[in-house]
Amino acid sequence: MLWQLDLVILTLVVATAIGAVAIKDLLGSAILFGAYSFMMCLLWAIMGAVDVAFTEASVGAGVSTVFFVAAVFRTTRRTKD
Amino acid sequence: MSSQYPGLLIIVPLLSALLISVAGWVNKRLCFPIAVVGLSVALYASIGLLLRVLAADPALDGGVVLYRLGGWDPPWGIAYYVDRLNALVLVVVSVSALLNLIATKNDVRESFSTKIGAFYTLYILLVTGLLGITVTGDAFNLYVLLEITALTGYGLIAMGGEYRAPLASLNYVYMGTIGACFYLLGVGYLYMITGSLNMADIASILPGLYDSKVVLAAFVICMVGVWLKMGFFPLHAWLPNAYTYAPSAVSSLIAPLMTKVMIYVMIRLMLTVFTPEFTFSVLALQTSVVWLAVIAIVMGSILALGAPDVKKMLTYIIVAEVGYMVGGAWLGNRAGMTGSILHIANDALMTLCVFLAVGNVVYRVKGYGFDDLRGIFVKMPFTMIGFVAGAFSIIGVPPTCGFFSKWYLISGGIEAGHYGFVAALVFSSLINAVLFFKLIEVGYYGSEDAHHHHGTTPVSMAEAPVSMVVPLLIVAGGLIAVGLYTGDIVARIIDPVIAQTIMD
Amino acid sequence: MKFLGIIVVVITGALLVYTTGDFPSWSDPASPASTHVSPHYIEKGMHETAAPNIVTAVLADYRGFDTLFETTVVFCAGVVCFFLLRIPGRSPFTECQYRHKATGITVRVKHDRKMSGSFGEFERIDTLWTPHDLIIQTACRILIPFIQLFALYVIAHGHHSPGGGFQGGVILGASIILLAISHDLRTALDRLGEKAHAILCSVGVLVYAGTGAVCMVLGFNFLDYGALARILHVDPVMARSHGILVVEVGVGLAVMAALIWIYSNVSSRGNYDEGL
Amino acid sequence: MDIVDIAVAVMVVCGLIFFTGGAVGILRFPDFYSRLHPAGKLDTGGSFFMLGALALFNLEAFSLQTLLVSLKILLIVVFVFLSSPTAIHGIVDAGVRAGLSPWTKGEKRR
Amino acid sequence: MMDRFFLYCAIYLSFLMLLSLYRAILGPTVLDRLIGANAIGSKTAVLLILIGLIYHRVDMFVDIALAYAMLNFIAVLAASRYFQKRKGLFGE
Amino acid sequence: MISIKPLLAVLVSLLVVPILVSSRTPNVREAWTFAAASAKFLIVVSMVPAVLRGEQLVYTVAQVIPGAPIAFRVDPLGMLFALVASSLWIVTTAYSIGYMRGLGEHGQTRYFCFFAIALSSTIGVAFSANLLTLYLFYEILSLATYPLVTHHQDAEARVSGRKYLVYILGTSIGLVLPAMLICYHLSGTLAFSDQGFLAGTGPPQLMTILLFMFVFGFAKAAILPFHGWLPAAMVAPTPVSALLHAVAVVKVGVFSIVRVLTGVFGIELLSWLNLGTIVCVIASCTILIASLIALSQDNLKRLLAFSTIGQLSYIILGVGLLSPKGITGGVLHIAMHAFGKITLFFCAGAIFVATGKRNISEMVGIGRRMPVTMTAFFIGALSITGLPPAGGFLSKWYLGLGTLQADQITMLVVLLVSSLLNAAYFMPIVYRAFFCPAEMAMFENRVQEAPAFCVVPLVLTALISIILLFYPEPFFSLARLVAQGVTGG
Amino acid sequence: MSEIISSVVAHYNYWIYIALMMIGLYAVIGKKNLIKKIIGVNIFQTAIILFYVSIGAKKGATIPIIHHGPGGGHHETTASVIEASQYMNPLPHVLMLTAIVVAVATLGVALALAIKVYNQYGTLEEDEILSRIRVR
Repeated sequence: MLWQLDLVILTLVVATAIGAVAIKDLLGSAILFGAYSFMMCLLWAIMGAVDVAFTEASVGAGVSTVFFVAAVFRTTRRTKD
Repeated sequence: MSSQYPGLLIIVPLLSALLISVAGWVNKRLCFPIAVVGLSVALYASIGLLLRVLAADPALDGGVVLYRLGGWDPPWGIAYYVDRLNALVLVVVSVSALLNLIATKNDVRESFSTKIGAFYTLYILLVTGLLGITVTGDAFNLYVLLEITALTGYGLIAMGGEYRAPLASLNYVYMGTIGACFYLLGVGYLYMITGSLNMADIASILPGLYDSKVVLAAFVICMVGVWLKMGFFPLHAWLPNAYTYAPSAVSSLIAPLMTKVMIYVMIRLMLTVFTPEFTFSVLALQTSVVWLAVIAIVMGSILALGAPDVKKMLTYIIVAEVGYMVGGAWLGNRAGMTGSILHIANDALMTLCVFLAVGNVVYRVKGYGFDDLRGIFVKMPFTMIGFVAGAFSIIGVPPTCGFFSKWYLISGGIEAGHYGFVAALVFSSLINAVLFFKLIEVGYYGSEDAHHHHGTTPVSMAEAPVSMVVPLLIVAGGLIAVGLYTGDIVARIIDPVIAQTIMD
Repeated sequence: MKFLGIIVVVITGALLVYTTGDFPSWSDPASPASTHVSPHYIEKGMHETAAPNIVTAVLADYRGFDTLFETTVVFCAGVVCFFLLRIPGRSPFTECQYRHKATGITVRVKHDRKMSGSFGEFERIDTLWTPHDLIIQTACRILIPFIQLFALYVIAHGHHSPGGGFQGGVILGASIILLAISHDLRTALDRLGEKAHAILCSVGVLVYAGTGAVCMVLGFNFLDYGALARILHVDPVMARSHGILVVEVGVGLAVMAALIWIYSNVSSRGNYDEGL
Repeated sequence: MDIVDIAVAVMVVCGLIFFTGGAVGILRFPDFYSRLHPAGKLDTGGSFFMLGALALFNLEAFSLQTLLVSLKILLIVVFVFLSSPTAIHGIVDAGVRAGLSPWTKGEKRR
Repeated sequence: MMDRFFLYCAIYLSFLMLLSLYRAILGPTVLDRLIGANAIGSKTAVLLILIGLIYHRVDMFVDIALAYAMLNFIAVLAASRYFQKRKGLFGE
Repeated sequence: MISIKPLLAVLVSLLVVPILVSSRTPNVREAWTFAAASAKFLIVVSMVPAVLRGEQLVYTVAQVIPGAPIAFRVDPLGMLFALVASSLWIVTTAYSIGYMRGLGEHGQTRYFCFFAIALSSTIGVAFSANLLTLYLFYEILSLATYPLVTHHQDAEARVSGRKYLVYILGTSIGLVLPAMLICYHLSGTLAFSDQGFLAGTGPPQLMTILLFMFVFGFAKAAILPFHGWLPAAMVAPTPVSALLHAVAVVKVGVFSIVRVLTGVFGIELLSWLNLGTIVCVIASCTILIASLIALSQDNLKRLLAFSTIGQLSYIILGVGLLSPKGITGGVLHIAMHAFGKITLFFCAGAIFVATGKRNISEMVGIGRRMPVTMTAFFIGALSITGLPPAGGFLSKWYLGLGTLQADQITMLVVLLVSSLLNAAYFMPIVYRAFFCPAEMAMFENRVQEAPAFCVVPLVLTALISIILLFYPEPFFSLARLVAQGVTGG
Repeated sequence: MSEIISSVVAHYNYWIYIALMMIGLYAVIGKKNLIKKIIGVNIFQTAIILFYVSIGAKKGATIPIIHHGPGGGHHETTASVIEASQYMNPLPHVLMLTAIVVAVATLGVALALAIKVYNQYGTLEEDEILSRIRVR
């Protein structure tokens, strides 16, 4: 129950999400998406959902970003928007 | 044993899917038999359940079979609720899936030779998901099963070998995921306001909360999610491409069942979770939704007229049919709801019939453009008998079953005084007639150059294999049989379902 | 499309914000969500399942059926990725070059025939060969065993601390993915081949579903681990605890294998030749 | 306010200073290679100080369990020391292979 | 007392994350973003332990942080691998 | 009285379809068709005594919708129609064999199968106990006749097939189905009863709308302006035109309208709301316009088609008069017109088989070469025009009496004028066939009568046409029973 | 002041979840790049997870793992009475574990599909793909 921290991280999360969607480079998007899931992990931890935080940590750090990078590697980084 | 039917219903297909996955790496020839066994057990269990539910006394325990998974009591654990409504849908799903499995055996063996294990695994998992959605009594469990069907569906659709299939499937991924998420969000709202996930439990808590904005939002969000998943008109954009470019063995599974099961979910939400009282009197959405359905029907029919090939045309007809069912359910009277529920079963069967027939044609002719159908009646007479039966059912020619559900839908529209809906139904029947007779004409007349007096140039017969034709003809016969037993189905299965709720 | 998107988003967002007015306030202990079903889990969970981590207890026991299908979803994803991307058969290169690591002798092998026996001593060099990076490889070689050990700990210790089958499985999978990234996909696949992880994936789910089916065979409902008491000769509560453990192991296996499966298909575009 | 608490506070503040330096460095340094320096060194150092302080604080109520936890925190430190340089190395390698030339004085900031 | 101290530390750290995030979002090249993300990652691990201390349940949070520290660099390695495979920094 | 006979009568020709499909030689196939036709006729005949005694045979097949099961009921009106249809099937079968073999048509198996299905549904319409069952068989008939109409599968057939479907299906789905549902919604039942079931259920405006929906909805009755399909459908082989467009299809349309007027609305309601007059006006317009168009036709079959359009409206006119005599006459006209018109069609077909000619202008002097055929044609024409010694006289007579009884002198004038017109378009044909100078005859010596399979049926029907004037039983009794039943007297 | 803060805090999480969800939705509808859309879908899913976890938060409660004796393992050693208000609501956490897993699975499938699309058309931009289809 750390509402002060909660507020700050929530703001960060929104900033990261906007960044991930707005960046005109898919690899950058993928990396920012990784950062986004770090933030989310923190957020779950703050709200006391340790298991969710653990899952998000392992998935976000270990797997989903790697998948994204792999997919971008196999396709293209170019994007118009 | 009979108390374990609901368990068997899901577990045996699931286990068989896993075994198929292993068998695909060990011995590919085992895949098909295991799949058949799995679905047969599911069919057996669903018929057993239907009989049990019919035998149950509605006055005693609500005519509901309850199965507690993990042995925990409902609000805490997950439970299956089987009443007449989902027993009916269960039978329809398992019958269609089994028949389609058998009918498409040759096709699958030829188009997916190296990945046959994976194909059947996904196929059975898809059916498992559909059965689970139908049978579950837990709002969140439904979401998980929804995702199973969706994921397997994405994979199966994209594997068509069609040029546009992956893109269509990817669009389906976006829309399907958003739809499922909306549903999940709605469940979250419900959970927030009631503290429960069990449908029956939610239904018992909700009546005190009808004036809360959250309940309203939950309902609307759930509906939007479900509509997205079923391809209700403004949200249908993903559906035609996805169903068209799927391989024929898959489109004849997904097209009949996926949307119908989603409509079942909608009706379940409307009748069981939110009571009809809430749906129709507290909310002021009724008329607008029916008008939306009218637009869906009209637009679906018009788009079908402009479709470039047979499968696209059929998928737009599905869009229109979804409009039928949504509109019928939202008319807010007994006849409309009866028609809607009846149409779930009927539409599943007739869509299956038509798609199986198209699958047979594709198997032989290797194409589904209108030109590929020239002279098809001579080439594949039995397939076309099935196709024509399905087409008549979709048009609504008695005594095929499509007529009777349309009957109930129209009489619901008249009863509700919603003549726009009635007109839309009639209009769409006419358009369907035009569409199908266009096809029949093409198939009947053969090639253009045969203008001379005594008919067409001779075309040699090239019927699909027996294993593909027989299931098709069974379904075609089933259309008429179901039509003739409409009275029984309505009186014994559908009426009690609606009677449990306060709807007249 | 952008304009339409903005309109849809603004309208939906405004409607949703409008409804938040009636929400119970954040972290209110008296909100319905915290007072109806969940107190039962908190107060009885420990006594009924002997798992102090209530989340694990609910996940694997009370709502074990959800979790079964959650695992199936992962399995599904693996199968779908395989189904979509895998290009069966040999790689398109008819000729491959191998270099003996110790001596530097280059061997040409036709038709991608596997080097028999001491494959580890050779490494493949061809157009797809990736640069040999000593620092990363060494660091990863040191780290990977620890990661795997930790993953096993997470699976086994799911009753008492956060974690469990899924998290452990992800970490296990990630360790192998790390191997594939730091070395080469082929190296990772030499450790855990395609057939192995494909079968392991379904075996993982089978362990889970099989546990439930065993309960069913014993005359209880599906997934009612209390039934295992007869086999394990413990009291039903401990049987539930053990049942949870078995199930978590199944989840871990399935998730690990599925993630490797997805990764190897996605990163190699299905020909299993060269990873990221 | 015993001695351990003070030590912990001092270490934490040290760690925060490191982190601040790292953050400012990442923000302000002119080019990619120079930014690697604060990212690699200061962040690692900051992690070391912070985690060490927290491990120490955790040991205040000494028991077998807290010792275990503290050891785990130290294990994290070990991991950070192993993995952070590796990661930075990977990034440098990538930059070099991507053909990014180092910044020289007088150039525009990148 | 210490709780409050740790809380302010955590808020300060998240402020530092904001600075790194600036680099991650605006960094001219992908590798700059990568550095930013990496910096965020290293702070996250510390923050997790801090939160655990504030909750007085650090034994539960330490596993998460450990897993985090182990896995954090996989993504960075993967992204850097992208360039090692002879793909350019800009465009293809 | 519950009896399975009506169901059997419907099913017997359906059951023979698989046998027809699987039969190897034409002879076997045709033998089976004959057998089915005879069996059907026998079953229908066996029910006549009971119907004449005033009993009704009832059989319920399936309870599909509450108040509207799929059920059969044999009453005098249905009996009359079934008797006509089933007896003429036998004759037509014989004729078809001659015609199809004579021209060496393709797809004969298909032809006989759909013929059997069409007959089944015709009997089904005749025996249906409620509107739903009637609609069911009506639709099946529409669909089963499509392959027959388009039998030649050429461009012309394609166009007329389209026209056929658009008219028939469009009106039945677009008008009859909603009208039926509105009826169901109003009264909760669809079962025909002698007095109708709509009385007192809705406002008069709605009743009028319903009436229009039904009368125009059953487009098989070819009431203007929904007549366009009938001349177009004449591209079909002649036996098809003969049976289906003189007997089955169009008569089903008329029969359905009669059924709806008497069994759904009821005479009382119609006369109370003065709807009978509306029906009469519609019918008389159709009669006059169709006869005028027929005058200008050169193609014999097209002429017959327009004649049919006019004659059908006589029946509706008779019922629309709402007087017992008028109803008797109208109902009797179903039988009389059927025998007369089928004779004419047979003749047209026989001429086509023998000479390959279709147009009237090419038939000058044909009576010399084909005396039997043209004599039969003459008798048929007499019957249609309503002159003795053919059966048509009887029904026209009763129709005339009906107009007097109903005090509708205008309608009597219409009748007389149209009879004159009938004579005006038929008699020149006969005259030119027989009495034109020999030098103008366009035929050489080798033209002679069509094959026996063609000639015998048309002689038979011509004879029956004559016999019916002198011994109109059982049709006359049935028609009287109908009139008694619906007017309650 | 504190009232304003508390009223903001009472709904802040919910507003942010809506904001995230709308970002995701916008990415799905408005962006043309297929992988951007996948990112949008994922953000959408995490927004919903955020919503659920926010439901589960409880003031004055600790994480939902029951304090048990240092020996750990046997349930006999537990404190005899467990108050529901001491621990957070575990149910949303359980649900969201499942949701995260589903999200990962969907991500994998979507990426596989995107690769397949790229193999076929050589681009990831939706408008370019459509123009290529039209040319064909």
